[in-house]
Amino acid sequence: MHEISYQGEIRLTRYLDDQGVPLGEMPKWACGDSPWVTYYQQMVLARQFDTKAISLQRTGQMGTYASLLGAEAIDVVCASLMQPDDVLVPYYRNHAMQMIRGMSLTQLFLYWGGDERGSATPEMRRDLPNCVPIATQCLHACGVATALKLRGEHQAVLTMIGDGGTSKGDFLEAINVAGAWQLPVVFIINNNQWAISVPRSKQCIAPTLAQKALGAGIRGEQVDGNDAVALHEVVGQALERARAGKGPTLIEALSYRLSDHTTADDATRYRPSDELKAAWAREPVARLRNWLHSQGLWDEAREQAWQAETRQMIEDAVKAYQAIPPQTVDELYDYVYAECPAGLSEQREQARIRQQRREQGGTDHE
Amino acid sequence: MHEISYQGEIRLTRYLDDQGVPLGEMPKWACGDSPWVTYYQQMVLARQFDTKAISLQRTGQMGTYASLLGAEAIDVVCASLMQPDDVLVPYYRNHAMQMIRGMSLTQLFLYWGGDERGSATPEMRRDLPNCVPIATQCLHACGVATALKLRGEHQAVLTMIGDGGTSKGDFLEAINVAGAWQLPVVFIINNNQWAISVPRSKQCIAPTLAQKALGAGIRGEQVDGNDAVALHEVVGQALERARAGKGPTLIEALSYRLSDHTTADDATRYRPSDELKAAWAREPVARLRNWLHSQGLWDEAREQAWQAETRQMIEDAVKAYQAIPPQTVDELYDYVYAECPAGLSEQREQARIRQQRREQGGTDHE
Amino acid sequence: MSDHAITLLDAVNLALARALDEDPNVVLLGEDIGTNGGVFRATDGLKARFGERRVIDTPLAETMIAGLSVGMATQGLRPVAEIQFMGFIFPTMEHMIAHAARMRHRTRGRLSCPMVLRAPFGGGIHAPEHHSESTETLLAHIPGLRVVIPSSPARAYGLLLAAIRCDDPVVFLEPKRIYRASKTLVEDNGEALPLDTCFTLREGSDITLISWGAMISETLTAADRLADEGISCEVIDVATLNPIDHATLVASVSKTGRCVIIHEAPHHAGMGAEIEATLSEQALTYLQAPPRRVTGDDTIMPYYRYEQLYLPDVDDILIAVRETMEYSG
Amino acid sequence: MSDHAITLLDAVNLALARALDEDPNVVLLGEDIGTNGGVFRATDGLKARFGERRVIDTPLAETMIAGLSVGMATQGLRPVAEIQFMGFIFPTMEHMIAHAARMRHRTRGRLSCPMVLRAPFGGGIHAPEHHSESTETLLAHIPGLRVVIPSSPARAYGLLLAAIRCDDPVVFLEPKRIYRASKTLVEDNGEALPLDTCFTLREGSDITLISWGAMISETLTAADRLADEGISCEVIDVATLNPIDHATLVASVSKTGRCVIIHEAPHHAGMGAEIEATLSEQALTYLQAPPRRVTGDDTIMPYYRYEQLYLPDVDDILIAVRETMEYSG
Ligand SMILES: Cc1ncc(C[n+]2csc(CCOP(=O)(O)OP(=O)(O)O)c2C)c(N)n1
Ligand SMILES: Cc1ncc(C[n+]2csc(CCOP(=O)(O)OP(=O)(O)O)c2C)c(N)n1
Ligand SMILES: [Mg+2]
Ligand SMILES: [Mg+2]
Repeated sequence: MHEISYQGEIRLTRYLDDQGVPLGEMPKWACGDSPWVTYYQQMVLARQFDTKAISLQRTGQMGTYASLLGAEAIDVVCASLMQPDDVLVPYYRNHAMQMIRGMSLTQLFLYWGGDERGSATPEMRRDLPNCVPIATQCLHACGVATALKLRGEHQAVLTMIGDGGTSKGDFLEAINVAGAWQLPVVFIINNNQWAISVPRSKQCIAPTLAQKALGAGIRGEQVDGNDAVALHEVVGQALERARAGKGPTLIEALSYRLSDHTTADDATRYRPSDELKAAWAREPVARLRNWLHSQGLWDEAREQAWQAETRQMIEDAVKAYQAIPPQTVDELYDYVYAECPAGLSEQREQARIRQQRREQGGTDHE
Repeated sequence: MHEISYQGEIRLTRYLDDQGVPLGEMPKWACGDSPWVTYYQQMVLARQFDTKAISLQRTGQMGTYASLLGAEAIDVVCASLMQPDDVLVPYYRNHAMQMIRGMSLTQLFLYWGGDERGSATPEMRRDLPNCVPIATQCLHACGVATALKLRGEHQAVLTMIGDGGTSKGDFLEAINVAGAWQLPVVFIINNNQWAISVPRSKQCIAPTLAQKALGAGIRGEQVDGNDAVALHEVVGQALERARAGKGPTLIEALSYRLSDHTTADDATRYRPSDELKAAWAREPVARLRNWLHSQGLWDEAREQAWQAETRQMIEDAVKAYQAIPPQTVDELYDYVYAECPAGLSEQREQARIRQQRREQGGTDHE
Repeated sequence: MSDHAITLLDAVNLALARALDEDPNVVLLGEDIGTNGGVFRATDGLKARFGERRVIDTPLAETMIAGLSVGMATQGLRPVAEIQFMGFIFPTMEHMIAHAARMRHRTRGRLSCPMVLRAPFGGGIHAPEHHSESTETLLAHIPGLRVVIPSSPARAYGLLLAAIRCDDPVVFLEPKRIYRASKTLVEDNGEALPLDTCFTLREGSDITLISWGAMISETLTAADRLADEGISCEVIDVATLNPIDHATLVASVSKTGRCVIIHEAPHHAGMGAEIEATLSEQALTYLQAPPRRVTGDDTIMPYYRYEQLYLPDVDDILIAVRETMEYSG
Repeated sequence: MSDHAITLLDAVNLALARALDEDPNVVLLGEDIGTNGGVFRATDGLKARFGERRVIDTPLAETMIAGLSVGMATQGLRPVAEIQFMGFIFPTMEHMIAHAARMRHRTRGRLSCPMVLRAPFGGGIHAPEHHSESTETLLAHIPGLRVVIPSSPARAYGLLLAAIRCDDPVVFLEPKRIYRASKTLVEDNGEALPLDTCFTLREGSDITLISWGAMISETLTAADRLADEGISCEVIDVATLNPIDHATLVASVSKTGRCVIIHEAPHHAGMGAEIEATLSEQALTYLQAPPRRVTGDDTIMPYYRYEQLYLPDVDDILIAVRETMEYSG
């Protein structure tokens, strides 16, 4: 004898089609220029930052860099909807979020330039630094949310992960405990269809990644990650639910990684070029611009002006980045522990001597 | 604009009510004495083994032991439906499965008596040894299933895990890859409602554990784990699907841990006694006996005879267990590597000398 | 205020209670630590006293326990997580190594990770497989972590308080073989012990015996027996394996000229090696005999019926010491 | 059949191809090892040649990669798993320690676990954070595992073949800094190298330099420079960190009376300690000067812009050797 003991479903939200044309009558809250023009401006800034970062890497002025090309809408909408005292637990592709959360462009270049001070400034508040080991950030986000909840504070925590990362235990354990403890956390999957060279289809046979939420007993949904309007609704509601103590949400934002995985990668080795071409036709920046144009909220003149303005901001940031003096050798030792232990102090002393020696041209010149 | 992008559901199967009375007309395949009488006999044997193992532990003749009280139906039905060349990847509570798969009672006592030789005999075929680190066995099962699949063999792999274990990444990663690769594996959750002192409700907020399958995109279902008939149908179908190359299944078998967690545990510290009492009223052995009685397939005389027979088998096994001479000190060294490396050989030599010294009463008597 | 004789396990409980009491940021989490009070009862009574928001039973997932603790600690809490047995600590390693150990360093002090990861370790209690290992070296090798091991009720109390108050992540390993071995007077005075100093348990002039955790018992017993034979042993409890107080060890061996290091963990690349290496670097000319290690062998910890074949014992120490004393070039 | 000059990376590829070719039980698995050929191209072309059933892209989960490999190996396959960078190896540790290392022992030889876990390791290539660490000691401390590190194209080829054919679980760590550093002739003759013997790369009489992996380059360069100064260095590549060939090291240092051990991993409780400790136990009377370690410091591996501040260099070795040579009691 059989009975149904559980039923669940996943919903997908879209408002704008691939070209930015409304799919139906737009909701009232979508009318007017706010926040859409600001979103658009931030997205343009993010894309310009990205272009510059890649060119700094190509010219040897910065290290390996993970491009956010194609994820501008997700990053910008998520960060913009966060309140200052919400906490961001980013992964390594969230530069635009970090920008909006208060990190200067200079700091971002500094981090990607291989300098720990890029994660050090007070503008980052209690936000966590970039997370490189896949999926671990999801558990940190739950820990942060636990801290907020235990203290009776009503902020939300937002964290992001890639499609590939959803296969790793940390993510799955995180959504489970978020459910069990009803934590104020929003998980965003940036499903950009690729984990380096491994396509989404090879990570998981389920038709959506959002349905992993069902296994954890939490709310899960899909959203068009190139559609700023849809993102605004879905992410905004999730953040509000979290702040109101109504528990966690898992949001799968459907996007596409328009770049190589990082500057160290060559996607032409494994990715069909027509797939990439098709994805460009759906990309988030042009889509939002078209919609703004169609409503008379943006025009070519404003575009030109904003492009010039952001270009200048970025040039200034690059200059500031390049002017930052290197760390001293002491900084390699001073933050390992709250107080430098005896043995490490001795090593620091030796390192200072070594550094002097090196600056003087090495042992042969002694 | 919202559309539904995924829908999923979980089904629960039951045939017998708590007292063993059919919940409706029984299916044709359930008629007759086979396999039900054999199942019942095995379940009685399992319970007797359990009683003896606990008493051996209590009297200092065996170490910490994990009782299977309450899981007899799950273990017996699963193992009985496996073919000899299917592979079992057990956890630490699957003594009855191992028995049916060919391990002698003596071997079982040997393992729980703290002796590695308990996992050593050829009767265990390619089955894996007991798995103590929670949930890791689920990935091993996927590895075994991968081996079978790559070789084009058509066996199934069956593995079991507790309700608590479903929170650990290994299990979640395992069901995901089982789906992605469509592996011939059956995952059984023995949901006995407790993970030591932590109740099922604290592991996960989802109403069923079976729905974790939905997140992985695989088939998931619930079954009454005290109902041998329901188990027979659900597990049998899953094993057949696996062997036919139709992919993995996750089965949540609802049971109750009628014992302490292990002999080292004292469940009265944390578990309400009325809950335990209520669970005894649903237990699998009496339920199956009642059903067999009602069909005239079992009676008091057969019961007495079988109880006596199993008691004798177990007494014989205990004697055989107690007669096994201890391992030599060499056996601590000989299996670490395929060939004993130089340094370890030296340590073995020293260990032999030490052992002689100890047998002669220690250093003071030298 | 307890000042009656208590076990090492009681002392852990006492320090946890003290810490919960004095600092609202202290939160305990782990498997079965709530109503059950932990499988060894280290947290017995604490949920009843401090409530389930301070003493939290987690879902069964060690990676999660570590990851949650990291996140909590970045926000100013002081999570004290229990791993039920050290044999189940491995899933925590990515979070301990890649995150806990580095949070302060990566953010140049903007954030820190003041968490404690407690776990009982070592053999000798007839436990099932994977419940008796000693892998302290794996954690001691990691820059940014502290690894602390008490060997008496008083040191358990003082070191655990220090670990919880410390602004660094600390792995606190409890020698479960001596959890209930003896009772001594411990005053619940809230005084922490230093995390950067070895404890010289007995002064001596002929040889230095260096150990930690449960093996301190065998080491002290051996020292007693050797005293009867006229051999004067200095006994040092290392207690903090990282950062380690090499200065005390080097000074002692420079004085005695001989040493035996005793630990339960496997020999190869164990902590004994680090200590011997440092002695050979810094006290070579004082060494009157080769240093010796009395350790577990490089084999798998046996199932409980054979664990005595693995564990070093008093005789092993006696023989090593006597041979070292008799050594002549 | 290739016998032209190839890089260490090519040699890894060549050995993998040879192993896939000669034994149908060999299966490669890992992240991005298929069409992409691995992020370093170690598996380049292998999927095209051997098919996607032999060269398998996995979902992104290292615990899973290790756990699958354990299960596969118990059934007679010889999985060769790639972990993309050693900084991501930690999630594999529970499976490597609690299962891979013990499968043979726990079942008294009924089952075994002939798997290889490959990972590039070490700094010096300007990689992002967590991509430059050296944590070989964590694995070398585990009984039942083998830890193997090549330092030249020929040794990469011969040792990797040996690792794959070995019936034990082997962690094979590839020094990525020298992946493409130089090309040498490697004959694809299918000949494995021994897994229990150090490689004496250069004989000498004054001092023994002991190292492995990428640091062998600096060590050999230092030996050249020291030869010019009239100091004769014996250079030994340890290659197999567990089980380790202590005999060769002890014999060499007994001959030269002096030694410097060079590794990139942190100093504290690193493999250098094990080697020094054994030397002090077994060659104490031969030591004419304290042994020395030239290693990474006990700090976090810096982000790439500062990694040269961390990495030991030729000068560090020169100074340590000169000081050791000048030492007088
Ligand atoms: C634990 C771990 N394993 C492997 C890597 C190497 N790695 C970095 S990014 C990446 C792919 C991630 O793909 P996805 O999760 O889809 O995120 P995306 O980069 O596409 O945004 C891999 C394998 C890592 N950083 N951490
Ligand atoms: C990785 C790991 N963590 C912790 C333990 C200790 N432990 C053994 S059994 C158990 C509870 C398991 O509960 P569940 O999964 O429900 O299985 P059950 O024992 O109830 O069948 C725990 C925490 C372990 N064996 N392995
Ligand atoms: Mg992706
Ligand atoms: Mg359970």
